[in-house]
Amino acid sequence: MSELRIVNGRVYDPANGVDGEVAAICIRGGKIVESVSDSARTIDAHGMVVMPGGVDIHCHIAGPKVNLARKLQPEDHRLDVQPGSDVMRSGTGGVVPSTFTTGYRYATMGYTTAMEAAVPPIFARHVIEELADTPVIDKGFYVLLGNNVLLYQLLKEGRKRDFREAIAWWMNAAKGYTVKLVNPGSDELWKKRRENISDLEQKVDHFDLTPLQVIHSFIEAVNDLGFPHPPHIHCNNLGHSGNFNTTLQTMRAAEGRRVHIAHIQFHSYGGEPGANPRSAAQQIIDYINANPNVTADVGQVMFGNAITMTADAPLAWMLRGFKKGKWVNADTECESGCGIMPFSYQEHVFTHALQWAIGLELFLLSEDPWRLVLSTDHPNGGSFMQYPRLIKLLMDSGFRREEIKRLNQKAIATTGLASIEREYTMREIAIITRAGPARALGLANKGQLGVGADADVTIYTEDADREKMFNSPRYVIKDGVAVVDNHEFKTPHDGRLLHIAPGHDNAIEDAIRPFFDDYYTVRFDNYAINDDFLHAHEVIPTRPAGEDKKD
Amino acid sequence: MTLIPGRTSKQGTSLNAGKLKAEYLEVTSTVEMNEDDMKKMKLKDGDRVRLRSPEGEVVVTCRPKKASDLPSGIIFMAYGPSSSELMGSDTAGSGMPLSKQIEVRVEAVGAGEEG
Amino acid sequence: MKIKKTEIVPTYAEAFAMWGARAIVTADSGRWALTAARSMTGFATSVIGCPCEAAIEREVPAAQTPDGRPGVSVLLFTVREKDIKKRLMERIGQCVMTCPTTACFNGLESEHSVSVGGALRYFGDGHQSSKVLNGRRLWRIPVLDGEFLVDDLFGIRESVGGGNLFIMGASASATLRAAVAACDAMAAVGDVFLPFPGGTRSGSKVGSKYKGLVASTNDAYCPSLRGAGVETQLPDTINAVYEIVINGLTEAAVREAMRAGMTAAAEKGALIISAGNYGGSLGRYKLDLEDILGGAGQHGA
Amino acid sequence: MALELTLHTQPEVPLEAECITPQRVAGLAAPEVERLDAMHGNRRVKLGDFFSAAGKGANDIVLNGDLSLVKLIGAQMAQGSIVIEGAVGMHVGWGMSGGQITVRGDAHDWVGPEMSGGRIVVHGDAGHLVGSAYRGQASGICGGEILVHGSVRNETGGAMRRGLIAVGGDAGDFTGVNMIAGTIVVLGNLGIRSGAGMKRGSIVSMNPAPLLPTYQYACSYRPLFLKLCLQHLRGLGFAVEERHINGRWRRWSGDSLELNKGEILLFQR
Amino acid sequence: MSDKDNMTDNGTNTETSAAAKADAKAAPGAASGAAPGAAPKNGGDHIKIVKNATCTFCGCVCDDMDLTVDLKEKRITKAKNACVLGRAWFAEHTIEDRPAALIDGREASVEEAVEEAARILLEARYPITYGLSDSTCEAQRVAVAISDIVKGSVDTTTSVCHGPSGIAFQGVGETTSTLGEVKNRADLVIYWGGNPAESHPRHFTRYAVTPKGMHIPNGKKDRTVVLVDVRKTPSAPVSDIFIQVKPGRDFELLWTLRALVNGKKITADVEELTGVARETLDDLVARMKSCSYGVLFFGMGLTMTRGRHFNSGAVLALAADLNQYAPFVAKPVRGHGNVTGADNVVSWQTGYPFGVNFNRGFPRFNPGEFTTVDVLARGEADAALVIATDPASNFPKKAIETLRRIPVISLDTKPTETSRLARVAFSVATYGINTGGTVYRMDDVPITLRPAFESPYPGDEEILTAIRDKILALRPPRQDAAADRAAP
Repeated sequence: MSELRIVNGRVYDPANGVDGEVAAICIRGGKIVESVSDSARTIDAHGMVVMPGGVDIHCHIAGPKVNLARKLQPEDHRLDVQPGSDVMRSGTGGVVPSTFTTGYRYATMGYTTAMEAAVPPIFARHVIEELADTPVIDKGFYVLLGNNVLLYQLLKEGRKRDFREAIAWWMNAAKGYTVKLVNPGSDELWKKRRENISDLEQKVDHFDLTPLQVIHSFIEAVNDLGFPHPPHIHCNNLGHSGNFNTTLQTMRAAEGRRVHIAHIQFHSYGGEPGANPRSAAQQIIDYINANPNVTADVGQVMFGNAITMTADAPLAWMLRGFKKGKWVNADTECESGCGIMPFSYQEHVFTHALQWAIGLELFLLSEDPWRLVLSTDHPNGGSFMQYPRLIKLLMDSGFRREEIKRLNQKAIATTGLASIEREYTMREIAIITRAGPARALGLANKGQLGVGADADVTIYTEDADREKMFNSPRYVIKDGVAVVDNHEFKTPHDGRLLHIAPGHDNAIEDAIRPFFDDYYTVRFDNYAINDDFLHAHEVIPTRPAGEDKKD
Repeated sequence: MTLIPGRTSKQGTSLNAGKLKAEYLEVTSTVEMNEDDMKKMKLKDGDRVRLRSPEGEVVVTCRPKKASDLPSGIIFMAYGPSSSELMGSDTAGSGMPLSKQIEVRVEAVGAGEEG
Repeated sequence: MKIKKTEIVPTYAEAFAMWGARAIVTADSGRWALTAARSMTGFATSVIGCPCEAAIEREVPAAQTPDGRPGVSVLLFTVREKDIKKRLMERIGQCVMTCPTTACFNGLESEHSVSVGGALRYFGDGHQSSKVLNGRRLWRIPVLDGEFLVDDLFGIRESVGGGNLFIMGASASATLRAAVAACDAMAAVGDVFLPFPGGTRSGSKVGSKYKGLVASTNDAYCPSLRGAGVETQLPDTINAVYEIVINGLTEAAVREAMRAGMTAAAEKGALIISAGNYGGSLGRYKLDLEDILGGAGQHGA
Repeated sequence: MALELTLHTQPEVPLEAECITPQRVAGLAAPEVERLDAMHGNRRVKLGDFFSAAGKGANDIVLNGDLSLVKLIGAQMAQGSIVIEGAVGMHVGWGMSGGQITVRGDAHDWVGPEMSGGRIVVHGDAGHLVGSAYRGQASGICGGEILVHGSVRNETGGAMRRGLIAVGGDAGDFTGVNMIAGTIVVLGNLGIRSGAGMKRGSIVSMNPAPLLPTYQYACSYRPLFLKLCLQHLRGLGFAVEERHINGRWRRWSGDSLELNKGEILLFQR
Repeated sequence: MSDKDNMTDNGTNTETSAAAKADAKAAPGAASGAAPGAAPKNGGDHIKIVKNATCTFCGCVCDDMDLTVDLKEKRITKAKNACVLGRAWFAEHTIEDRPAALIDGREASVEEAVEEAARILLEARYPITYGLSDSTCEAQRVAVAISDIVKGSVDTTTSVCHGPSGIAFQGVGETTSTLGEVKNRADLVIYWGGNPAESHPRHFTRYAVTPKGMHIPNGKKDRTVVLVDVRKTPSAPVSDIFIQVKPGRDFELLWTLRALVNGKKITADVEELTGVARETLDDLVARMKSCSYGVLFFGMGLTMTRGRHFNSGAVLALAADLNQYAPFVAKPVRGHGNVTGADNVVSWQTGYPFGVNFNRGFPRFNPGEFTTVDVLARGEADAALVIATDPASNFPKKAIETLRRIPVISLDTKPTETSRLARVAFSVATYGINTGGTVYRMDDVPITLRPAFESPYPGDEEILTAIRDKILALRPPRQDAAADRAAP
C-alpha cells in the first residue's frame, strides 16, 4: 500500500484547528493516517503551504446543458487547446472545457472535489457518463426537483409524506447528492407563455401553490430526510434589481432549518425593478451572519468571457433581450427548463462592475467563512480558472484597490467596497475554498487533514503573489496519489462519484409509475439508474431527522 | 431533372436483412417519377432508365407517381449504391455532400443496350 | 538690392506657424466642384476676423482626382491645431455636402490627421456607411441625389501663415497691376494660397487704439496717412501699397511663392517691394526678401 | 534576395507548414529553413523533408511546386511577400495582418481566414469560404484585401467585418452571408442567397442575380464609392470595363431580418 | 401493409400489464444494462420475455419493446410495440455463422485482427475513425480515445445527417425540448423536409401527433399538424395542412416566414418564388404565433440540399423568433439509434460535435476539412476505422475510391460493402439486442439498453477496447506533449 509523508510544510487545516503550524502529514492507501513507515516517500514541503484539496460546492461541469454550451462555442475552444500526453487525454478549454480538460485543470489548480449544481434527473445518466470522463476529481451532482410536475401535484394534493418519499426515490433513481431548486415555480409559466414568476406569493398557474410554499416544503422534507447537504437553492428573480427581498424571503422560509443559497451575489441587488441595480450586500450578509442555519456560495463575477448556462430559462431569455446572438433554450419534460447565452463581463459596464463589487462586499463583510464560501458559479460568473485571481482579490487589499481603479467608477461609488480594508488570512482562504464547502456539503472526509480523512492534499509554494501561488500548486495529492508532482501532471487518476442513497418506502413507486406512463416518454422501469452503471462511487450517508436523537 | 434520394420503409427493413441481399439492392435501384414526365419520355411502369450526373451514371427501374404526389422534374429513389454513384463529393465546407439534390439527365434504356 | 528697377527693401516677412489641411472637392462637372470650393473658402481671409484662412489652391484635372472627376484643391489653415477639425467639418459639411454631385477627399498625406468624415457621418442618421479602400476610410452619407463621399481622415500639418509682400507703386492702378501679376505667379506655385480676396489689398497691423480690437489699418504703410502724424515707412514716391499674404504648407513653398511674386511684380513695374514684420518677436519664420531672391537659402531666421 | 522553396517530395497526407512566413524565416540560412518544423498528418517533420531551400530567409519568399496539400502558408504573416508559383492548400494567409501573398494557381478553401490586413492575390480559382468566419465565430475577416481573378465557391466573405474581396469570375451560393460590413465585388455571376443575414456592407455584381425576399429595391444610381472601388480593382488588373465604372447600379437593401443596412448593387445594363 | 397502418398499429401507449408490474417490483428501481430486468417466462425454458427493451434502429429509441426471445434459436420471435422498421430490426438480427474476424478476406482470430488493426492505426499518418451512430456511448467513448491516442480524426455519421444542423447550432443556438414536452404541450406540430412515416414510424404515435399529454388531453384532436415537403410523401396523410414547397426553395420559404413573423415587408412574389401562396403563409404564421406550444421538426430534406446548414439555421432562427409570441421549439429528427449519443460523446471529450482532428495532438474542428466525405474524397486519409456504418455503399464515388486504396478496419453486425473491402473486418454483436449500454434518443435523453440474448461475437466496445489497449502497448512514447498550438 503506497505511503507518503509530507514534512516541514506550514499546514492549514482549519477543521482540525491547525493554523499554519509546521506539521507532518502521513498518508497510506488514500487516507490520512497517524504515521507511515520509514520507507514512505517523503515530500519536503519547506517553504510551502499544505492544505486539504479544494472543494467546489457549485459549478457546472457535466451534463446536457454543459455539453450544449460546449458544442455552441467552437470559437472559444480553438483558442485554448489542451494537448494530450502519455498520461493525459487531449481536450479543449475556454469557458466550457471538455471533460478531461475540466478534470485536469481542477486538479492542477489544487481542487480535488467539485459538485455539478444542476441536473434534470432524466439526464442523470448523461451526467454520470461525463463525470466518468472527468478525471482526478471526486464529483457529485444536485438534482433539479424544484419545478418537478409530479412533486407539485403531490404537494397540491397535500400528500406531504409521499412528497418526501418521492424526493428520496428520485435521489436514488438519479444517484444525486442533494435537491436543487432553481427559480422555483417558474417553469410552468415559462413553458406555457414564456413568462417568469416574480412574486414568491403568486400562485403557480394551475397548481394551487406558491413558490414560497414549494421552497418551504422542500426545505422541510430534505431536512427531515437528513441529506448531508440541504436543499441547494437558486432563488427567484436572479439578476433583477430589488431581488434581495426575494432572497431574504427564501432564507426566512427555512424557519431555522438548514438551507444553502447558491451564487448569492446574483441575488443581492437593491433598487427598483426595471431600474439600475444597487448593492444590497449589507442586508443579505447581515441575515447570513445572524442565521447559522444558512450557508451560501458567492457566485463572484470575474471579468472576461463567461457563459450563462442555467435551469433558469427566463434569465437567459432576459439576457437575450440585451444582446442578440446565439441563444439556447431547452425544455425538459416534467422536470426543468434550461437557457444558455454566451456572455462577457466588462470592466467599464456599470452593471458588471457593480456585480463584481457586490460579490467582494459579501466576502469582505462575512463574519463566518465557514458559511459563505467561494464560487464563481462556473462558468456563469466566470471560469473556475479564475479562482486564484479571486483569492488574490480577497487576500491583497492593495491589489484590490488597483483593480477597482480600472472599473466603472459610478458603479463602485454606489457600493461600500472601496472603504473595506479587510484582507483574508490564509486560514480563511483554506476555509472558504475547502473546509467550509466540505462542511456545508456534509463531506466528513473532505476539506480536512485529520486522521481518517481522504488523502486529498494540495501543496503550494509560498508566494506573495497569491494568484500565482494558488494557480500552480507544486504537489496535488488525490487519494494518496501524487497526480501533480513538482508542478507537472504525472499520474493519471480517476475520482469517484459522490452520491446519497436515502432509504425510502418502495410503495412510492406506485404513485410515480402512473405519472410516468401518462406524461413521460421514458419508461418508468428504464428511468432509474442502477449501481452497475456507475464508475467508482461512494455513498455519503444520510441522517434522517429521527436518527439525530439517537446520538 | 433533380434526383431526391431518401429513406423508405422498405429500404429500412431490407437494410436490416443485409445490404448485400437482393431485396435491398432492388429497393435501392428503383426510381419514382412523375407520371406526366414519364409519358413525355414514352416510359411505362417498369422500364429501365439511365441517370447521368457529372459523377457517374446508373441504370435503374422506373415507377410512376401521380403528379400531385411528385412534381414534374423530380425523381425519387431510396438511398443506396445507385444514388452514391451519382452523388458529388463537394461538401462546401460542411461535411455534407448534396445527397438530396442531385441534378441528373434521364434517358430511356433500349432493351438491347442494358448491361 | 534691386530687380530691374524695383527696389527690394532689405527686410523680412515675419510669418507664423499655423495648421494646414488640403481638401480635394470633386463633382460631376468642374462647375459644381468650383461652386462648392468657392463656398467652402468664403469668409476665410484672415484669422483676425474669420474662423480660418482658406482659399482655392488650384483646379485639379479629372485624371488627377481620387474619383476621376473634375476637382478643386482647397487649402484651409487655422492657428490652433484643435480648431482645424471643426473648421473642416463646418465647411465641408455646410458648403460641399450641400452642393450637387460633390465629394470631398483628403489632399494631404501627413503623419497627423483629424477625423472629418467620421464626424460628418452622423448626418446619415444611421444610414451612413464606411468603406476602406487601400487603407483609406471613406464615409458614404446618403443624400438626395445619391451619396456624399468624404474621407474619414484629413491630413494636417504644421504650416506657415502670414508670409507677405508689400507691393508699392506710384499709383493705385499701376501698383495693382503689379500686385495681380505677383498673385498670378504665386498661384502657379503649389502648396500655397493667398487668403485675401483676389490675393491682395489686406494691410493691417496688430492692435488698435480701441480696446478689444486686435487689428487695425496699417497706418505706417498707408500713403494717405503719411501726413497725419504716423510713423510712415513709405517714401514720397509711393501712392499705393498692396499687401499680399501668403500661407503655405511649407516654408519652402512660401519662399518660392514670394520669389515668384517679387519677380512678377518687378516685371510689371512695382517701385518698391517690402514686407511686414514685428521685429521678429512674434513669428517663428523670418522670410528675408534678399535672401529669397538670392536663392542662397535662409539665413534670416 | 528572396528565399526560394521548391517542393521536392509530394506529401501523402496534408502538410501543415505555418512556418512558411517571412517573420519565421527571417535571417535563417537555407539549411536552417529546411530544419523548421512542419506537421505531415500526425508526424512532426522538417520542412526540408519536402522542400529544398535556396537563398536565405528574407522578406520575400518564392514557392515552387504543386502545394495543394500544403496548408497554412503565410499564417500570421505581417509583412513581406510570398509568391506561390502554383496551387496552394487550405488556410493560406490565416491570420495575416500585412504583406502580400500571390498565388499563381488555384487556392483551396479558407483563403485568408481571420485576416486583418495585407493582400492575397489568387490568379486561379479559390474554394469555399474565402475570407469567411470559421464555424461558430461571430466575424470573418476584419481587414485586408482578397483578390481572386478566377471564380470562388460558396460562402465568400461570410460574416466579414471589414475589407475587400474581389472575384473576377463567378461566386457560389451565400456570398456575403451574415456579413457585418466590408465590400465584395463579383465581376461574374452571383449564386443564390447572396447577403442572407447581412447586417451592413456591400455586395456588388456586374450581372443580374436572384435575391432573397427580404431584400427591398431602393433605386438606380451611381454610387461614387463604387466608382472608386472599381477603379481601384482595375488598377489591380481586374477586367473592369469603362461602362461599369461610369455605369448605373440598382440598389437593393437588406437583409431586413437583420439591421437592413446592407446593400446589393447590381449593374444596370 | 400500407404506410398508414404503420403509423397506427403499434403506437398505442400500452398500459403496463399486471405481470409487468409484478416483474418490476421483483427488481426494484431497476434498469440494468448487464442483467435484463426480466426472467424467463412460461412457454418453455428457452423462451424469454424482455420487457421495456429499447429499439435502437432509428433516433426514436423507443424503450417500450416487449421482446419474445427464443434463446435456443437465438432470435427474437416477437417485438410487441415495435413499428415496421423495429420489427425488421429485431427479427433480422439473428446470429449468422460467420468468422468473427477476417484479415484480407481470410479468417483470423480476434486477437490477430486486433493486433493488425492496432498496427495499421499506429502506422498511419492520417488515420480516420468514422461511423459510431449505431453503437453504444460506451463504445463511442473508446473510439474517440483511439483517435486521440493515434492522433487521427474522429467523425460520426452526423456529418452526413444533421451535421449541418450542428453547424447551424454553433451560429444560431436553438430552442429545443425533450419529446415529452411535445407530447404534453405541443398543439402545433410542423414537419419540414422529413418523412417520419417511413423513417421514424413511431414519431407520430409515441411522441408528437397522436399521444395524449398533460395539456393535450385529446391527442391528435388537440393538435394541428403541418407537413412541408417538396413531394407528397407517405407522411402527408397525417397532416392537417400540407404545404408543397418548390424543390430547393426551403431557405427562401423559411426566410419569408421569418420576415412575416417579425413583421418585415415582403415585396417579392412569394408564390412564384416558393410555390406557396401568400395566404397559406399568412395562415401558418398566424397559427405559429398563437399556438400554445409549437414544434418544428426538420429532416434531411433541409440538411442534404443546397443551403445545408443555412437551411437548418433558418429553421432554428425561425423557432427562436417565434418565442416572442409563444413557446416554440425546433428539433432535428435524427436518424440512427445513437447518432445523438455520438454527438454528445465526441462533444464532451473534445469540445466539438463531429469531424474532429487530432493530428496535432489536440482536438480541432472544421467541417469540410476534417469531415469524412471530404477527407476521403480528397484522398487524404491513409487508414480508416469504420464502426457500424457502410460508407463504401453510401458515400460519393470519389470517397469510396480512397477506401478501396487504403487499409480499412470495419466493425459491423453484417457483411457490407465496407466490410468487403476492409483489410480487417470484425463481426460484432448488435447493440441493444446482444449488448447493453447507453444510447441517446434524438432529443438527447439517455436510454439504457436491455439485451435480449447473447451473441457469439464480441460487441463494439469490447473490440475497440482491445484495439485501444493493443495500441497503448505497441505505441512509442509521445514525442512531444506540447505540440504546436499555433494552428487553427
